Amino acid sequence: MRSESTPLIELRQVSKTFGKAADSSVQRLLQRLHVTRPRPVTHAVDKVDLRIQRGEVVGLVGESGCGKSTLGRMVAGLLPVSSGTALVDGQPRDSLTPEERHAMRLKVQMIFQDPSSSLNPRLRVDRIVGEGALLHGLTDKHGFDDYVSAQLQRAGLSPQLRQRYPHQFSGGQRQRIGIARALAVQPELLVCDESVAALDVSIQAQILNLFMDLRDELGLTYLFISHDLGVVEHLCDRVVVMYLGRVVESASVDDLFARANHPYTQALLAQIPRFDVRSTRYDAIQGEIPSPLNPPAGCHFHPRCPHATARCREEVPALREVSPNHLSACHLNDLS
Amino acid sequence: MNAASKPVPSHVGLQAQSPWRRVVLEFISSPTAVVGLLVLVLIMLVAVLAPWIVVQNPYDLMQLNVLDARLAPGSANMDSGYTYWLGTDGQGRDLVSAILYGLRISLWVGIGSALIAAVIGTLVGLVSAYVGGWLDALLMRLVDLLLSFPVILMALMILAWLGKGVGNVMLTLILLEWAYYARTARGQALTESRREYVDAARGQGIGPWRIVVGHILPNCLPPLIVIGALQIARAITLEATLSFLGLGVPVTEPSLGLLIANGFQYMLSNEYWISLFPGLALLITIVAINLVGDRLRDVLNPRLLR
Amino acid sequence: MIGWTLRRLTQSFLVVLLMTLVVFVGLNAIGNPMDILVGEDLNQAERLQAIAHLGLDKPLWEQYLIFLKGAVHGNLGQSFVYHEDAMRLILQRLPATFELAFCALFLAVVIGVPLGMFAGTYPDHPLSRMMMAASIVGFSLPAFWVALMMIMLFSIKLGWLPASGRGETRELFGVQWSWLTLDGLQHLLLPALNLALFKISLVLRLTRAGVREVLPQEFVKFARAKGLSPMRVMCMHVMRNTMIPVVTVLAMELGSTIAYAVVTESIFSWPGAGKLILDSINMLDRPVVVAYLMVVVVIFVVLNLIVDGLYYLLDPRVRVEGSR
Amino acid sequence: MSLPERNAAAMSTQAPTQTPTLEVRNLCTSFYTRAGVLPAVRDVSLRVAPGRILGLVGESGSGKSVTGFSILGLVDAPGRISGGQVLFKGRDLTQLSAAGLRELQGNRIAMIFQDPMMTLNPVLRVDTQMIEAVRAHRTVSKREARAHAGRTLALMGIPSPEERLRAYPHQLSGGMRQRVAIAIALLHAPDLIIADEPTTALDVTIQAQILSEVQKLVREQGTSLIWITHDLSVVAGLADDVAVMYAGRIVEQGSVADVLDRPQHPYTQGLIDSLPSRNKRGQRLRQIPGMAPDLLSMPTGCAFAARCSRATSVCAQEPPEREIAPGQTVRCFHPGAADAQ
Repeated sequence: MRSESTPLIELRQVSKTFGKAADSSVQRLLQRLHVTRPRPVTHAVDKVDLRIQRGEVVGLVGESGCGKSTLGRMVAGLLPVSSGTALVDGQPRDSLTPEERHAMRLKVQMIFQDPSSSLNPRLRVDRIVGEGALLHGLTDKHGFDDYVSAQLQRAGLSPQLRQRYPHQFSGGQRQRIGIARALAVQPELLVCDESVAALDVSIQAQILNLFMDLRDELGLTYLFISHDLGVVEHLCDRVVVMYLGRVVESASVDDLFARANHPYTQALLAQIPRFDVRSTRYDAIQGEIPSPLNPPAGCHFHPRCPHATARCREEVPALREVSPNHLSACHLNDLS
Repeated sequence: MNAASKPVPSHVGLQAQSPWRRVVLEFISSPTAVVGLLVLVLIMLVAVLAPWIVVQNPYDLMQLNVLDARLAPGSANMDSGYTYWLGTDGQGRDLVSAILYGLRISLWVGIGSALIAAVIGTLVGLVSAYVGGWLDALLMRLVDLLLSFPVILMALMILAWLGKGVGNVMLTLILLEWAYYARTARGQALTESRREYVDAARGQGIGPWRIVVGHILPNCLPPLIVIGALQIARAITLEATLSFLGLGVPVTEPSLGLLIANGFQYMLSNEYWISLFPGLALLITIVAINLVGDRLRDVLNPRLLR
Repeated sequence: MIGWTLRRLTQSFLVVLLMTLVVFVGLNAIGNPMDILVGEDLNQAERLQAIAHLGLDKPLWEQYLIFLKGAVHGNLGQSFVYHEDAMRLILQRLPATFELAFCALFLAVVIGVPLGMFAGTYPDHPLSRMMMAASIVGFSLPAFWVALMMIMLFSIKLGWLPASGRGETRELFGVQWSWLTLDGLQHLLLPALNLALFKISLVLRLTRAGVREVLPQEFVKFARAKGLSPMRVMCMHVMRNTMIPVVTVLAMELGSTIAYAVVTESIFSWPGAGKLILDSINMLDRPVVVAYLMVVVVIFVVLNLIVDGLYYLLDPRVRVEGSR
Repeated sequence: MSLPERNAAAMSTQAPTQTPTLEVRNLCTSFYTRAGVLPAVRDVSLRVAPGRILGLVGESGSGKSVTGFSILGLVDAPGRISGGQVLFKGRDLTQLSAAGLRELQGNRIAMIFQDPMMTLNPVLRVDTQMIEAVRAHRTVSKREARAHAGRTLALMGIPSPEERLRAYPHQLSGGMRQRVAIAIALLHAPDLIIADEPTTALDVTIQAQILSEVQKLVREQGTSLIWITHDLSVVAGLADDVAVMYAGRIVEQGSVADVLDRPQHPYTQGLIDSLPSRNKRGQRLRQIPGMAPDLLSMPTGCAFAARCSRATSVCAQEPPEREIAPGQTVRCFHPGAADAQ
């Protein structure tokens, strides 16, 4: 029913806004009566297109407030989309029957950033890892211990630790428990939201190696969200760069790091501290990251862009192909 | 990321150490808390066993001998020869038995109302946090209203309408105290539901109610337990105060508050013991509860409440 | 700023309106409003005349409007016992209660805050440990029992202070105050101290917890790294942040001090509104109870406004909207 | 009152033979907690010459921040400096009285902290917090202090300083707040600045802005800078010298070129190998096995032995700090550059 080319995940013109304006008349009345305060509306994600093929590792990079975490949660089905459609295996998420949606939910699992808050401190590790699998019949009462032990083993933890509680583990070990939990429900796609950001360099390397082993062993697909371009460069096949809710560039890793097209990507790549570049002269781009509460008109990057033109200030640049499967959203491409 | 200036605490626990066991170990490490707990357990035992260990049933008017009224501590009973260790009150009640029976009422009212209020309040708090929207706003406005008025005033008003009696006192306490639990339960449930382990559970297709009860509630318990301890102490004090004002228990079955009130008139003729000893019993009970509550607050959630 | 005050005012007005509804429903739901507002000892003719006057024969919502109109003008019926207008009776007695409450709160702040600061800054100091133990006992002392013990010790045994009554008062701004005269002060001391005891330990523990929470924060370390004097670090940085929760709770505690005055006033027979309300409850003088409830509602709504106002003024994060 | 000019001689090109701004000798700082004594800093020695930048690198729990606090005398109970000397331009800070130390804090030695959200007091305006910093060491009028604050903010490249002065901290972005904190540190043109991970919580583009401003100021004013971080790449680009810390000790120290290109200590080598950019794309990273030791139960001898591929029986004793090459010291029995990959 789904041909090989159907992407595992596809987002079409997906947007997400938080704090909807007072739509019901009662709320408007209350606000006019000065009883409640109007809530500001933030446009976290703005009409994003994204396709993730099976077995691919897609990197999603951008600075704080660019909406990459929100996008990740929409892909994982934890956040409903405000507009646009999200398709899993070619089927729109919201048009599924409850049972289908239930099964669909297990296909995409999320690995979180903060090892201390992604595990329930009051539950034993074996229940944390195995509860989902048990509920969905992937294992049963008496097979439970072996199943959980196998998951922990695969994530690099010794099974005798499964009786313990999260506070008895280090940051790196807790991240492994999160991975074991995700894999226990046999997903096809792992959304990793800054999964190694909170770890030290040496522990980070161990977890990245684990991700790579799992990819080879289980043929997993990854959406790897990170602000650390070094990690993304090493791990991903394709990179999508976001700025203030919009995709500004998307290309294969080699293409992006060698021939970055969008001024923002170029600035990002220029300013990452490089290990082999000594006593660098930092020429930073000026200006603050605008607040998502009132994003600038036209291209969001124009206030900080060295090549900004009048057109950039009014017209939102479309995400177009500038070279074979290398997309970029910048008016400068129209001139060349 | 760099941890705080102090290095990461030792994480290589030997055997499975559940968070609740860790709480117990830390609780025991403070001597004053242990003393408080022992005194509290002793008082509860004594209160429960009162009818069997006491020389006289203070609430059975037949056994009271008016001639023995207002006897100083240590004086003997007229006929059966047992001594009134702490003296007798205005109606000839042996103060020791009266205090023990009074403790029964105080503990029953205090703990009973706190527990029932806790259940109601937590339920309301969780539902309000989970449903959200206008129901949440409505409930929380009601809670804020209830909490902005001092309990004793509301109690006075309600008792003025409902009339006296232990049942009414308990009803009043429950009516007023559930709001504390509701506000804390809601606040805690909201903070916990924003943490990543709840998203993880949702992602694993675990049902909403199973998440609320199985995942969020256990993490909401610590602050509720701390409030519970404080509320029991306040409830006991309030019951004693209302009885002192003559609005609580009936005259024939005096609780500690009424005993103290009855003793007030005899103080001028230097018969201090009638008010002194019930007051001391009340004080020791409340101090014990507060010691335990204080330690629980430090152990369970250092930053909560004052 | 204006938006905020307007919002708070409308909310407070709604609360008062709601309370009048609750009181009115309370009146009608429990017992016959007739005997509440009119009293039983009138003969038939006077009863009919009173019913007509109070409009008890009209439909319920119209009665509510009359009740509301009456409440606004302050006449909520005559007190059976004193045969005076209930509202005026209460307003006469309020200053005595306020005096007691403010005096108690003043003691609580003057003693509680400095000790709390000390206990918070030097937690392992023996004095701090002793203060914390004392504050737990202070926190647990039943106010009424302490009052009795104080009377026994200071009045009966030592005879230093009078056991009851208010003593001389002198007028200031049209209101009788007793702290202006020595005799008045002597009378005021015991009840105020009794009322203040609980609050002192409360403020002490609150301030200590606040200091304990603020001290390890980075901006305190940064202040020290700037080379500021310890006094400056304590006052400008630690205290400013600690005082926000303390002050807001204190304003709330003023409310509960007024409420607990009921007990203290009845023991020390201090002629305040608290003693009046207790006697009225015992003597089933319902109009006074209703009037007292209305006055208390207004007081607490105003107090809540003050609390929010204080919080708004003290914490700029609330006051100045908008981030970057 | 303009900023006192620095004499040109103190420029960074000066060879480090000149008396160092700061010299730390065998510093020990421990935390005496109920659970036992935590030796956070064990026998640390380092020096910083005027106008030079020393990168202090280490992972969580390595003691790098505690070292910074110890230098400035900001270690709070239950922590205490239990040994060693901190010589600032020849004077031993550990012997100074609290008042003596306070004269230097914020004046001659300044510190910048990591979390921009909590470094500034949330309830005080920016100008209040800057004026108090100026008047702590200069008896000047408030107006003058405010003017000096404005000039320092402008120096840090902050647009419309007047408006920033009137603002409250929560109205500023993370990057802006960190610039204000740096400006406060520069109010008295200090001889030494200790920066504890100031850009870790910031985005790449904002971090780049801060790094460029700090680098410019240090070069122009000849201030010595200790930059504490866990990010090797930042140190590589910014610092002149680097010291790598592990479990409370400096395991290797020297110029950036020596230490990062020819690392002698296996831990330094392991850290560098763990960097994704130092590995072939898509290949497994060369990782350091195991975890850092728990400071409560510190192993005897070399703390890294348990995770070290070169460990032998001799590592059971404490390796001394030896000079392996001019200006490069290492604390290991088997130093040596691993076969470059």
